[in-house]
Amino acid sequence: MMEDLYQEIILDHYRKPHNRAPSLVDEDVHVHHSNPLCGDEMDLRLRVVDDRVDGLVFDGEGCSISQAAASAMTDAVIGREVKDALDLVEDFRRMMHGDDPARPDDLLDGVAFQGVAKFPVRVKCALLGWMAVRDAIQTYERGASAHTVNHEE
Amino acid sequence: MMEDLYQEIILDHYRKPHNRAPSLVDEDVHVHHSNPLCGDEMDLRLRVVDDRVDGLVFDGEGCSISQAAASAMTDAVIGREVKDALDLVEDFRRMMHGDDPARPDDLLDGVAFQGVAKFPVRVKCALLGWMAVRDAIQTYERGASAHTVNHEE
Amino acid sequence: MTIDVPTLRKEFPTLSRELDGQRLVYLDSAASSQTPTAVLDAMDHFYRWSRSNVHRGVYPLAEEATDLYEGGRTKLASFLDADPRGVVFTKNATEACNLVAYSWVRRNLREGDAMLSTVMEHHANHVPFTYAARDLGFEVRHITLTDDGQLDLDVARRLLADGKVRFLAVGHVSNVLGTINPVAELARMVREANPDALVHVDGTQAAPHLPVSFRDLGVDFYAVTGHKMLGPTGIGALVARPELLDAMDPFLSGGDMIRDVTLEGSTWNDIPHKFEAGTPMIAEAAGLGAAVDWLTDLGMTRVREHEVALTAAMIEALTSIEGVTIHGPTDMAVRGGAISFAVEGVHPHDVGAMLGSKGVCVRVGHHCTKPLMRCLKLNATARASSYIYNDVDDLEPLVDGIEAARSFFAR
Amino acid sequence: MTIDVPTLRKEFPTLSRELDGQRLVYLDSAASSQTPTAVLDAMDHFYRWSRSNVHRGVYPLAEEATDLYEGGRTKLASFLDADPRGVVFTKNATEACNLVAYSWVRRNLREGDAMLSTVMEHHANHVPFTYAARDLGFEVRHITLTDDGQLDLDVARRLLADGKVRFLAVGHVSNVLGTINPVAELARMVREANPDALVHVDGTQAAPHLPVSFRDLGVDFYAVTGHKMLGPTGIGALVARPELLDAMDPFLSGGDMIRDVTLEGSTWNDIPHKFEAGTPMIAEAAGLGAAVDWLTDLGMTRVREHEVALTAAMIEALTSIEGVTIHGPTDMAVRGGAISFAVEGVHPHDVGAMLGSKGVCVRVGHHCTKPLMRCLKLNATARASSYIYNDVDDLEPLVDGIEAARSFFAR
Ligand SMILES: Cc1ncc(COP(=O)(O)O)c(C=O)c1O
Ligand SMILES: Cc1ncc(COP(=O)(O)O)c(C=O)c1O
Repeated sequence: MMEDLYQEIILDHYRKPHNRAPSLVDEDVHVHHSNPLCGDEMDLRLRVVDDRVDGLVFDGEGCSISQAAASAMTDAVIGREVKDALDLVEDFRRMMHGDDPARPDDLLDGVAFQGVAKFPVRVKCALLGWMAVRDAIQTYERGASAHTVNHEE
Repeated sequence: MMEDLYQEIILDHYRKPHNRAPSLVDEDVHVHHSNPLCGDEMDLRLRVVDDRVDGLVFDGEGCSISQAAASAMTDAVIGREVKDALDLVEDFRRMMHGDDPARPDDLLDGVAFQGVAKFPVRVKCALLGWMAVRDAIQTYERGASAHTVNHEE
Repeated sequence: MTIDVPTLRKEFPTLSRELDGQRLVYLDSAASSQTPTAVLDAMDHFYRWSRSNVHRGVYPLAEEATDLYEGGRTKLASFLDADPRGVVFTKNATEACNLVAYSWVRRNLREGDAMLSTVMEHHANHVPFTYAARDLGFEVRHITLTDDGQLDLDVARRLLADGKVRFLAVGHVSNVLGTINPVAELARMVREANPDALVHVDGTQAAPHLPVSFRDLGVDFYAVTGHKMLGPTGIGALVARPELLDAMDPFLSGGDMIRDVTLEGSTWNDIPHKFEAGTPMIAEAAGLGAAVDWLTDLGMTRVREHEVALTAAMIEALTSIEGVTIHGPTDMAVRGGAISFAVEGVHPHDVGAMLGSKGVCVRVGHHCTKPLMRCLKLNATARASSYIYNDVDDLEPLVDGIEAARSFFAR
Repeated sequence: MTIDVPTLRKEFPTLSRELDGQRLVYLDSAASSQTPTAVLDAMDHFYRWSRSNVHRGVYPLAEEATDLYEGGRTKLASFLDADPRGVVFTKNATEACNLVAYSWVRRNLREGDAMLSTVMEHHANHVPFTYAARDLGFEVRHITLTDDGQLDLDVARRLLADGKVRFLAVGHVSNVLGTINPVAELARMVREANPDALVHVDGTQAAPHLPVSFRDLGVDFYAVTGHKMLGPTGIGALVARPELLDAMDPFLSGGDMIRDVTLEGSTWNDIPHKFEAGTPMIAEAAGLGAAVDWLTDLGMTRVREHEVALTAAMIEALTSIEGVTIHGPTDMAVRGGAISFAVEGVHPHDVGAMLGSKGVCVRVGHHCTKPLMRCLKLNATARASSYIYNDVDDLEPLVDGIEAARSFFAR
C-alpha cells in the first residue's frame, strides 16, 4: 500500500520541491487555496507573459502528497500557454478520478500520481495545487489579481 | 391467545352491555372521551346524589374490549361514594399496568380484564371507560358539567 | 415470468416462523416489509469486516465503510432513476418530509401564500407542513376525493386557480386506500398555475411496488423509506433535483455537512453532504443498497405484475365474504396493494385481534391518516397489505379469520 | 478486577481481521467503536424473528418489536441514570443537538440574549447553535482554554457576569484533547448567573467511557450516540428532563408523535413519543440496548479504570518517541482516552497513512473541531483513541509506525 501511494518520484518532489517559494517577482495573480477537510493550505503565485505561464511558485503547509503534487504540477505547467495549461489540469483531474491520462508525456512527473486515485481521501491532497493553478489562470483571465478558495473536490 | 383476551365474562358484557344509553335523567356531568390512536369514542354521563354515584351511563363506538370494560365499570362504580369510586378506578388502572388488584371483589366483573394487561395495545381500550368516569367525577368535583378529552394511557 | 413465491419466501427468515402452530401470514407490508437475508448479510459484512466510520479515514476499513455507504447512495439513485448528488439519506421518510418543510417551505412560504395537499396524506406528509403553516401563517388547501377514493382533479384545479399555491405535497400511493395518484399530471397542473411552485411527493408506498423514475415524474422532491422496501429500519431518503438542493439552506447541521467552521459561522459542504449531518447510517445504507439490488434483480415490472394479480384476487376474496366492504378503488389500474376493509358489526380492533390469533398479521387503526378517517367517517379500518412474498395461499387464512371474527363478535 | 482483553477481543469480529498480513490494531474508537457479536445478534433476532413495525400492532410480532424498541429505551435510561420518559431516540448525537437547537434554542433565544459554549466543541455541538444565532441574532460566547487544554473557568465566569446567558452547550469529554470538562460545576455557575438558563451537554465521548448519571450531573439535556458505545450506526439519543420535554414544542413531526390530527392542526403525543416522528430505529434500539447491557455487565468503573491505565501507558509510549508531542492534558484525572499528537516534520496525513499501512487505524484531520484547530494553530492532528478491546500490546505497533513515518518522511 505505501508503495502504491508513495512512489520514489513522489517522495523526491516532497523532499526537494521544485518552485516552492514565498514570493514571485512581478506576480500577476496570487491565490490562496485550502482544503478544510484535511487542513492543507497553499499559496500559489502566477506570472503570465505573452499568454504563457512564465512564472509559478507555491508555498504552504500540507502532506507529502499535496506538496509533491504541487511541485510536479509547476514543472508540467511552466512555459505552457494558459489555455493549454488548463487543458492539462483537466487531464490530471480526470486521472485522479480514475481515467487514464490523455497526455501522460505532458504531465511529466504528474503521471506518478495515478496510483493516488485508489486512495479517495488523498485525491483531494493531490488536486490542491492543480486546482489552485486552474483558479489562478481563471482569476488572471477575469482580470483580477487575488482569490481565496476553500475547497474539496 | 383469544381465550386470554376474550373471556366469556368479557364477551357477555360486550354482547349485552349494562348501562349503555344515550342519555341520563338529571345528569350532572357529561364527558366525551376518545382514544385517537384506535379511534374509540365514548360519551359518559354521571348523576351524583349525596356524594354517591347515583346514575351512570355510557354510549359510543369502540371495540369489544372498550365496550365490555365500560359496561363492567358501571356495575362496579354505581352506588359508591365518589371518593371510593376514584380509588377503585386507580385499582383498575394499576391492574392494567400489571399489578394485582387490591380490591378484586369490589371490581366485580372488572377483574376479568386482568389478562388484558398482557396486550399492551388493548390496555388503552380497557381503560377508556374507567378514565372517563374518573374524569367525570373530577369534573363534578370542580363544579363543571362537561369535559372533552382525547387521550391514551 | 411470474414470481416463484415458495422459493423466494425462503429468503425471508421471519416468514418461516409459526404462531401458535400456525403458518405466519404476513399482510402488513405497508407498515413495514420483511427483510431478505441478502440485506442482513450486507449489514453483517460491514459490522464484522469493515466496522469503522466513513469519510476522511486514511486506513482501509474507513475507505471500505465509505464505499459501502456511498455505494448505497449510488444504488438507490439508479433504482429511482435519479442523480446520486440529489439523494440525501435520512433516518426515515418522515425526516425526508421534515427536511423539505424546514429547508424549503419554512424558508420560502409566508402569510398570503398557499400550499396544496390532499385529504389522504399520511401524517408524515401532512403534519410537518401544517406545523410550518401554524408558525408562519400560510394557507393549506386540500384536494378532496371522488366517491371511489381518487383525488378530485376538478377540485385541484379550483384550488390552484388564484395562483397563490407555491408548494404541493402529495402521496404517490395511499397507504390506506391503495390509490395511485397521478403525480406527474398534478405537477404539471401546479406549475401551470404558478411556474415557481415546487412539488414534493411522498413515495413511501410507491417505491417498493412500482417502477419509479424520478426524472420522468418531473417533480422536485421524492421521499422514500428503507424499512418498507426490504431494507433495514433507520434509513430513508429524500431525492431532489440537485440544483434545488444546491440553492437550499441546510436543515440538520453539525459534522460532515460543513466546509469550514469558525467561531462565528460556517460554510456548507457540497450536496448531498450538506444535508447529512453527523455520522450517517452506514450499515443501513449498505443494507438498503442490497435491498434495491435485490429488487432490481427480481425486476420492478414483475413486482408490480405480482401485486396486480394478487391484489385483484384478494379484493375478490374479501368482497365475497358477507358483510365485508372495501374502502378505496377496486380498479387495479389506479391502485396498489394496500386494502382497507370493514367487517359489518365487528370493530377493526377485534378483526385484527382475531386474525392475529390465527397467525394472520394485518394492521388496524387510523394508519396515521386521521384527516382521511374523518372524511370517510371512520374511526379505524383493518388493512391487509401484501408484497412479493405473499401469494394466493395467504387468502384462505385471511378469509377464514374474518369469518371467525364475524361469527365470534357480530352481535 | 481488570479486563481480560484477549478473551474479550474474540467478541469483536472486525478485530480478528488482518491487514496485509498484520494484526489489525484499531485505535479509532473516538470516531466509531467496534460492535460485539451480542449487539449483532440482538439486531439479527429482530430481523429474523419479529420483523414488523412498532406501536399499535395487534399481532404478536408487532408487540415483540415494540418491546424490543421500548426495552432499548429503558436500558439506555438506566445506563445513564435517567427517566425513560426523558429519553428520545435520534439517528445520532448530531440530531440530538439539533433537536435542542430547534425545539428549545430557536424558540427561546432572541436578539439581546446570549448563549455560552467553548472553543473545543465538536461541530455537532457548535454549528446547530451558531446557525440558529445567524438566523435569530443572539450572541454566542466561547470559553477559551488554559495552556494544558482545560476550560478556563475564570473566562467562563466573566462571560456569565452580565446575566444574559440563557443557554450553555458544552461537551463532557473532548474528542481531540481528551479533556474531561467539569460540567456539573459549569451548570451550577450558569444557573447562578441566570436561574432560568438551560444546560446542554454533548456526552458523545463520555457515555462510552465513564459512569454517567444524568440525574447527578444536574443538567437539562445530554446527547449520546450509539455507534461510539458498542452500538449500531443510525441511532443516538437525547436525554432530557421530562418536564422540559413536556413544555417544549416538537422538532420533527409526522406519524407516531401526534395525538390527533385534523386538516387544520395537530395535538402532540406524550413524551418521549412527541419527539419521535415516523417509524423509529427499531433494530438499532434493540442493538443499543444490548450494547449498554454488555457495558453494564463489564462494569463502567472497570471500563474507566482500563482507560486510565492504558491511556497513561500510551501517553508515556508516545512521548518517549523523539519529536512527538501531545495536545491536551496529560493528567489522567481530567482526561479520557483520545490522544491527539504531532510528529515533528511529518504531516498528520502521512502519519496516518504510514500507520494504516501497518494495520494501525488512527484518525487524522480536524476531527470536526475547526475552531479548536484554529485556537491551537494547527491544521490537523493525528489521533489515537482506545477502548476496552485495546491493550498494551497495541502500543508497539503504534510506536513502530510513528517511528517509520519519521524516518520515511521527516525532511
Ligand atoms: C464530541 C463529539 N460530539 C458529537 C459527535 C457527533 O456524533 P454523531 O456523528 O454520531 O452524531 C462526535 C462524533 O463524531 C463527537 O466526537
Ligand atoms: C404513505 C406513507 N408516508 C409516509 C410514511 C412514513 O414513513 P416512515 O415512518 O418510515 O417515516 C408511511 C409509513 O408509515 C406511509 O405509509
